[in-house]
Amino acid sequence: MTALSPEHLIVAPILIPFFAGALMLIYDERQRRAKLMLGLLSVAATLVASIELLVRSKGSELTGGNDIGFYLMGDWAAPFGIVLVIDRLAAMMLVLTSLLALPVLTYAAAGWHRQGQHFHPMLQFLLMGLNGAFLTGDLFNLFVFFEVLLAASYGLLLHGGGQLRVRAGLHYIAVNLTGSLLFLIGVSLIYGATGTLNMAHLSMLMAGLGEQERGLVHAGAGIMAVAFLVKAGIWPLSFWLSTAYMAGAAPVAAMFAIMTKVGVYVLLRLSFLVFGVAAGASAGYGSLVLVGGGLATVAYGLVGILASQSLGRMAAHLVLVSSGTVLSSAGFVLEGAGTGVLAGALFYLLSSTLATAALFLLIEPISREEGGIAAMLALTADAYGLDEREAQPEVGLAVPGTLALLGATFALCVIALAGLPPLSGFIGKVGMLRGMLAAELPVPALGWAFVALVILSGLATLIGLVRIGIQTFWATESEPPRLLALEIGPVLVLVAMLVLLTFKAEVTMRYMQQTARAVLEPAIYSQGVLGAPRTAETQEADQ
Amino acid sequence: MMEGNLLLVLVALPFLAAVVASTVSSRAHNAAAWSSGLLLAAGLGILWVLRAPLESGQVVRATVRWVPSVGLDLSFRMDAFVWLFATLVFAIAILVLIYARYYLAKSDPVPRFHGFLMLFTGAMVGMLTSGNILMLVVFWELTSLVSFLLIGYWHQGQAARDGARMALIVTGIGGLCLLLAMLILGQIAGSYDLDRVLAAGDAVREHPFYPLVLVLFLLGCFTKSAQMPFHFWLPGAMAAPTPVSAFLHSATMVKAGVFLLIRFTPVLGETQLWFFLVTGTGMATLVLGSMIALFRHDLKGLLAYSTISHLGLITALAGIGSPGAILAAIFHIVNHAVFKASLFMAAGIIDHESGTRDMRRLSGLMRLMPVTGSLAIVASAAMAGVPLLNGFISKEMFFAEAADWHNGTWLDNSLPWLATLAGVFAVAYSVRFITSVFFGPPPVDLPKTPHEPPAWMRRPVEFLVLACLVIGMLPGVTLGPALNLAAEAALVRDLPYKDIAVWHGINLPLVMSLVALAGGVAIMAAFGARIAQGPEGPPLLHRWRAQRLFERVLLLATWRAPRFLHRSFGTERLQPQLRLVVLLAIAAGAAGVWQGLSQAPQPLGNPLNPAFAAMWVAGGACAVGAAWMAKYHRFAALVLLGGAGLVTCLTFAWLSAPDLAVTQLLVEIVTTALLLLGLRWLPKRKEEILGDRLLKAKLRRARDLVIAVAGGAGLAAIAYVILTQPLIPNVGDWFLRNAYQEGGGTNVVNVILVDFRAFDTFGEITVLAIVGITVYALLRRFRPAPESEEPTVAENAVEAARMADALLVPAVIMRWMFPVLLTVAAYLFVRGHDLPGGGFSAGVTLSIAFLLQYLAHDVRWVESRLTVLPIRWMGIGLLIAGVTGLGAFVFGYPFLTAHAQYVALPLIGEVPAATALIFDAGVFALVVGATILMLIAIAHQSLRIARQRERDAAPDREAA
Amino acid sequence: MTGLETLPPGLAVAVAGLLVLGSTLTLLGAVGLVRLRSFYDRIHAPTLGTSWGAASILLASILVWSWAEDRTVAHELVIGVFLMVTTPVTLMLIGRAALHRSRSAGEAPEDET
Amino acid sequence: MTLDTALWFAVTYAQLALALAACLAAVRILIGPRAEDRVLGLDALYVAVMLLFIVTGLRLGTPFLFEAALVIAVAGFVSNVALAKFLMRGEVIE
Amino acid sequence: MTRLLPHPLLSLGLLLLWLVLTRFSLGHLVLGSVIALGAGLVFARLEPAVPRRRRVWPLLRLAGIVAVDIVRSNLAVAWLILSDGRNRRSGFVEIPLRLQDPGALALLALILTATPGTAWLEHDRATGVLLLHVFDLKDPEEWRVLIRDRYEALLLEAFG
Amino acid sequence: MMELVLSLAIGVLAASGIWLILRPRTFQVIVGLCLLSYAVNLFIFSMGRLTLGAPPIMPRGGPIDPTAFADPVPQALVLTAIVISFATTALFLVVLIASRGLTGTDHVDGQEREP
Ligand code: NA
Ligand code: NA
Repeated sequence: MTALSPEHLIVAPILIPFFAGALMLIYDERQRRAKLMLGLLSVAATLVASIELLVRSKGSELTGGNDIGFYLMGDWAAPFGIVLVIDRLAAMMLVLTSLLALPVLTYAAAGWHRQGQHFHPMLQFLLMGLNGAFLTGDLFNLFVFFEVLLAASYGLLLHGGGQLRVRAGLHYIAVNLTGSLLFLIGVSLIYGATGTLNMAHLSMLMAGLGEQERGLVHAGAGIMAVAFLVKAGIWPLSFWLSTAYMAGAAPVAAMFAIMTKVGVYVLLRLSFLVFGVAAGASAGYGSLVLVGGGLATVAYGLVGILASQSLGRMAAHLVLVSSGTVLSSAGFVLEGAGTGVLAGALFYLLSSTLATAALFLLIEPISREEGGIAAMLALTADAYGLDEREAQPEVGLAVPGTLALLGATFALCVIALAGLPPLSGFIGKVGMLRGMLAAELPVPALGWAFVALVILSGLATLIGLVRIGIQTFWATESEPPRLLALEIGPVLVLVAMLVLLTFKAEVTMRYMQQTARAVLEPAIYSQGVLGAPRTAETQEADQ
Repeated sequence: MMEGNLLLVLVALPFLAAVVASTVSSRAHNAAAWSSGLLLAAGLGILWVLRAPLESGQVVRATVRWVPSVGLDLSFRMDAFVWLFATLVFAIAILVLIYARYYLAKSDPVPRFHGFLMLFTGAMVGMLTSGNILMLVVFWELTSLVSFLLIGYWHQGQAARDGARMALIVTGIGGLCLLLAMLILGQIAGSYDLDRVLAAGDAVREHPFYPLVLVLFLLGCFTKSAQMPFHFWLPGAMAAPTPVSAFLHSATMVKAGVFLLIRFTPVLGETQLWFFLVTGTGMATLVLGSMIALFRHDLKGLLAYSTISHLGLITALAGIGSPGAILAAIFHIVNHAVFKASLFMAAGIIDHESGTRDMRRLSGLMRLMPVTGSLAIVASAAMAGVPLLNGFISKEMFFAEAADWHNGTWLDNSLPWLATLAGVFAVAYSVRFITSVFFGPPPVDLPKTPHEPPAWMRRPVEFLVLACLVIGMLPGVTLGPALNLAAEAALVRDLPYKDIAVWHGINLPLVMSLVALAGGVAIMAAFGARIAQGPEGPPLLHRWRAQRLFERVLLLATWRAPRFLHRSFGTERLQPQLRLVVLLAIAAGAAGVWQGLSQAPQPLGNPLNPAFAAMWVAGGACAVGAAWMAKYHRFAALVLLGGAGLVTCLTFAWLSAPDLAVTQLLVEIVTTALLLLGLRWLPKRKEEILGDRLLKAKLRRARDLVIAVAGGAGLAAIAYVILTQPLIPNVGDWFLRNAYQEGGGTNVVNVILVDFRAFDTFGEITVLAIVGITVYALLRRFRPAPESEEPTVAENAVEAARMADALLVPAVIMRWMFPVLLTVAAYLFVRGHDLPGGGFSAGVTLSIAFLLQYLAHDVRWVESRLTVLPIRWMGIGLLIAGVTGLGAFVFGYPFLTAHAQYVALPLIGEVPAATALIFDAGVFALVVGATILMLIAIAHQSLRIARQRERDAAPDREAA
Repeated sequence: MTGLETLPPGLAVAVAGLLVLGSTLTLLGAVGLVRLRSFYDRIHAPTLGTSWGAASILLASILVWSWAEDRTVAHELVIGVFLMVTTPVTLMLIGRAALHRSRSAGEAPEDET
Repeated sequence: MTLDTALWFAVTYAQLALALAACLAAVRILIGPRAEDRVLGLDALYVAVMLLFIVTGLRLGTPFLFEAALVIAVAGFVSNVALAKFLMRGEVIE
Repeated sequence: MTRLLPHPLLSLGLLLLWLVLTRFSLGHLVLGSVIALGAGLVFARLEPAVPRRRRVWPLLRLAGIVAVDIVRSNLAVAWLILSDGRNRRSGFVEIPLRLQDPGALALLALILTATPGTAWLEHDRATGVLLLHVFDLKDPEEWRVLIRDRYEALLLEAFG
Repeated sequence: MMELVLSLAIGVLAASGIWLILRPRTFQVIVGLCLLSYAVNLFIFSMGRLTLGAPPIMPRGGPIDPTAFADPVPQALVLTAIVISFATTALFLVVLIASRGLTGTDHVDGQEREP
């Protein structure tokens, strides 16, 4: 896949949700069904495009720059204009995002999208921001897409209103606004010290930097990293997370399962690109922070899981564990732990994201007392004088044996999240642990701490979730909850993805291993990006 | 090859049975039992077929690839040792199925029971046959999980829930330890393949991690096999239905641990450490378990502790690890399974028929259920180690190993004594079971009147008791060959054939057996009555129940400590969070710059303009003033903020950034209006906030001041360092050179925004749109605080009349300014590409024009004259920008590729015609929409409140 | 200083004079803003800057740019006009607000110092 | 002293005087005492800054500061109007 | 005509504004006209009433008078500020106005406020009384006369 | 020397902003965020170094000496940053008034802290 002619498919995951969202603004707020259809169409199309990109980017072996696709935005050459880059890592994240969005959107159709205004465009813009952040090869453009996804996440978090959400939203927004300011400081500092915003260009410049510039780049990257780490939920910058995720409406929280992963993704991408093997004196800069912070996050997350009384809070801490695990793995790999760890971590990331999303979607139906969404709708409509009341949920199929279904789904989520065999979580953990045990680390004790924490976090997950599961499914003798097919369906789809991931583990794992190898070879990325030809030039050459 | 496939089928059969059983109707007891039973019988058939190659010392292997890249493959491997175990599992599973068919009530959900039971069987067989040590852990964990579900089968009861949870936690922890052990083991051996691991014993034992691996491994085995001190989950698991106890918690699952001990003896065994840990634990469990069993009043409790103690015996043998010990261990695994399963079933029958399991209430059942009684007596005799029964022989072999095998340690020397002591207790509890349940006076006051169960419920017990007898009398014929093959397979080496006989003459083991028999009977004779009246548990020790201890530890470890830690290392308050963010950012910056500051800043710079400095004296004063006043004098802070912003604008203009100055100015105007709109909804701050003057608060402020100064100084220092360094003209120069020729505009900043980096702008306008709709959505749900609903000055009736005129004259001027601002907006827009301005500034200018009208009049006045549909403007703006970007596709160029040209029109001359201008128009429309939406959405709140008040007041008026 | 050195002497004198006058008036207005003791007095001070202070400076600018670009550059006029039109609006509203607040505080506006 | 330097001094003086005016306006904003005073101060600050745009444009020889000055002239008063109206009505838009 | 050009004076002014802001060219004349027309149309929605024809000459005369007055009062007020004006007395004057037209009132307000030394505070629409604050108030009556004869008369003339 | 003034200005704005965002009242935080964004905008801007009287507005045609003009990149970045911080300020404002309405207090935590 080369950039001989503009491969518009690369920009599709950004543009499709953008146009869908923009169109939705023209629709009246009451035409929610039309928006839903448009949204589903958009997500499905994005999914197809992302899968196609994944298929194309997974070429069998690493062959120079050919495994990476470029898109020169506005047809300006690389360090000057903005370039989109699709490689294995990005493609994987794109697919994951769309995979998550489809069930989430379906779930929202069961009622949540009626809880407030403009749910649909916000979700589309969130997807746009996420996909943009995964694709962009430019630091400032990354900031912009971060803002897009953050702005949408603010809106989505506040979706439905109410004291809890607004309070959580206030914290979430305040912390992230501060983070965004730091991001700006960091990006501009890097520009000031190196004169470039292009990640590939920066990667190439790293080795030849003077002492002073290097220091400034380190400072800029460090300050910027704080912003990413806030988003990734590293301890001690993660306290906003559990409240926010808990407060968010179910589909929103489920979609948020990928939000921390954006922070993780960017840290991964930039660490290896800027502080990778080719970075001269900067190689491995900050890796210990990732390791230590990641481990502390896992520890804090597992403590939080055990200390949680509600499933929502527990799920939020599961998000922390997942992100801490991947972060510390990335740190270890920077320290030279090898591709095995990274591949395992990526696999784990995939699995844990899907599983936490499923869990977030499950919370609502599981902990629902009588009436459910219908009652909630009525209540909010009364309390706030919502002037556009709609008919009650028209898609209300009650599924028989709901409790068994919920219980089985919950159990599968538990198994996947705790990393118990045989589901995908286990495979990811085995991958990481296996790699870690084989690695020769400068500080072996940290490696052992990682191993211990991964195992302990699985145990804590098991204990915590089983505690709540027993309470929910075994200790209550109330009537089984009413369940909408539109609610359980998406959860089942997510769980089915986990099962599929388990069956297709070898293919996936090999993809991850190649991804990890590519990530560890920043030269492929940077040479490819800087050599990407403009369409205007290639057309001239053709004539 | 054929054998390999058969092996796969064998493993798959129980899972298939699980699927079948869980899909039948919940009332179809027979269908579930028959389907499962037949499939299991087929499994036994396969085992029969596989017997032949195994007898010739072959190992049957089969592999299904799963995740080879992490060493996880579904590889299966069957040798004689596994074969024996697997046969045991299948056979007992069938018996349990038969038994359960009559044991379960009509109302019990059968598919779930059978489904889980078969799932468990599958997991167990998978564990036994795993040829990959990671897969072994997979199946191992699966047995734990299914066991959890089976114990919790009757989850209405608290005991079942607690028992299930505890079993899962204990065995789960063990499983994770085992996983780690296997991972390290695989690392050392270089493979997860069991054959290669088994062959790597020497390497493993010499490896520095050997002790670690061993401990982790043993934690896994001991928790599963209920070795002290992890034994307590097993009695708790007795809340499970009896078929489950018979199957999992006596015959099969708990044997998984000892199975693994024996399996890994060639790798991990034969060291001093192994012996001490394994045999030591085994002996302790053996002795303590048998002693506690004697004091249990609950029938299943007694059997559970008896099981624990027998598992201890097997463990002790595995720790010894000599060929004889291994043979004895395997033999005892089989024997124990046979007699204990039958005993559990018998106990289940008693429970089922009499309604109680309390031995103090049961009595004289022999008269009411003679057949069951007889069977139970034989089985418990086997448990006690009475000669001519199977239990006797393997126990004799244990005594023999304890007495004959030597390695000269103190533990070794104490083995015979401990073994005999345990034997004494074993006899005693067996005697207690028999005498207290079946003999004595007829029972009184039982929940049900006991009678013999249905015949088919008894059949499995009969079969097992028969096995006790046959094996007990003809061990060499029945099991001898299989046991010898199994021991060879387990130790992976050839061993001399060991004949298993009933009679070895009068020797030390026989003496030990006799002492045990006599001692046991004597104890019961002496203390029987007192035990029955005593507490549930041995004297002194009963207060000290491990289960309670465990629960306390568990509570501490999984609830109290985490809560404490979570509170100590986390917070839900915003201020500490922001403080951390700032502090870490300062630290990150400082850490990086540490190297950078090695060079002193160059004395390069522009000469000072005192006016510039003076402006910043004003600007700085405004900033500090705003910080000072924001708490008690919000309005003042707002004005001061405006002052600081203004000086910032001036700085931009002064330092060659006119576009920034214009934009910042316009944004500042709108921001001020926005903040003012918000101010109305904040609480009046008339008096001082409580506690503001306390020392603690002052210290907090001092600390924050230090952080703030550090942050400011750091940022200033970095800025100064950069400012005094020569510019690195990587990208900027290119833009300057190409803006006009390639981008078709002279204002490079604007060309960057709408062409070179238009994608940033594209994202930026999306942010604006999102925020717009978010603000709108949130305010649709807005609810003010009660005090904010008080009428404002304007609504105060007395003032209202006087105030009506106040705006009249200014409003005229403000109206005049509307078309002027419109024109200025157009001006800014049109010039943007070449001179300061652009779509964004134009858009904000236009929205200021609208804002001004809202300021001059009221909402209703404006909206009856000017209709703005902000959200639609936003949508259209986004679409214009996006479609302009898409336009390039038509010409085969990437998104947002701009086309710039000056078109010469007749008379008029050259007119710029850049697609970037259309893009900028999109930006313009969006900005207008978003800005107006935000302003108006907030402004509308007052109107809504006023309307609300009118509505509330209306009924009162009517009443009056 | 790109344009200023080349100004012909007469123009230079005029420009210098206008600049000094305008900025002095504006400064005086600011001095008054600080020194005057009553609010209603202070309200008069800034008009110095917005009227002739601004006018002189804008005139100076018009002169310089018209000379530099060799044509009549009059767009500063726009600034002057709109400054005159817009600043009174603020002042009227501020004055009215002060009046209202003095009244509702129960004091005659004349007492205010 | 040539005319050049005289002009240079005049421009420098003008800048300094306007900057001082801005400082004094800031003082009024800071000391109040009434909210109206602060708005008055901000208004004066706006004018001083606007004039500084013009004078600085002259001094630096760049015509591009005009737009900024124009924006203050036509739109700068809007925020002051909003502030004043808030003081008058307790509400900005009603 | 009036539908397309409801506020001709305004539109003309806007066109002028456009041409002053941009360099004069035919293109800008066209563009400016379009914008001026458009802005006029939008303004017509705010102010649908087509104003009566006004006399321009009195307005121009007024402009001259005001310019001179502003210069004078500039110097006066500057001097008062410099001299610390110890014997200066400021105060409120109530002035009855005959003007009714809001536009005319607005112009008067502009004049009085833009002139240093006088500040327009409040105008009571019902009674027509204007409350003025004067920086250097010697004789209130003098101010009433000044405003009535010097400004209001011309405005009345212009707005009829 | 101009550089020093600009750096100090950035420092003062940033310090005031940081102090305010660490305060407990929502209004303080929003004013702090505004001040901080001024500081950050100036900081970004200063990354293009300090140029007097040479805005990046090109003459039409003819050779161009890039060193004679200010670096346009940081300016473009600041413009984007201004817009985004304007938007997010508006959002934060709305959230804080909503929070005040729902919780009855303007404390950032939605409840007063015990003294
Ligand atoms: Na008894
Ligand atoms: Na005046």
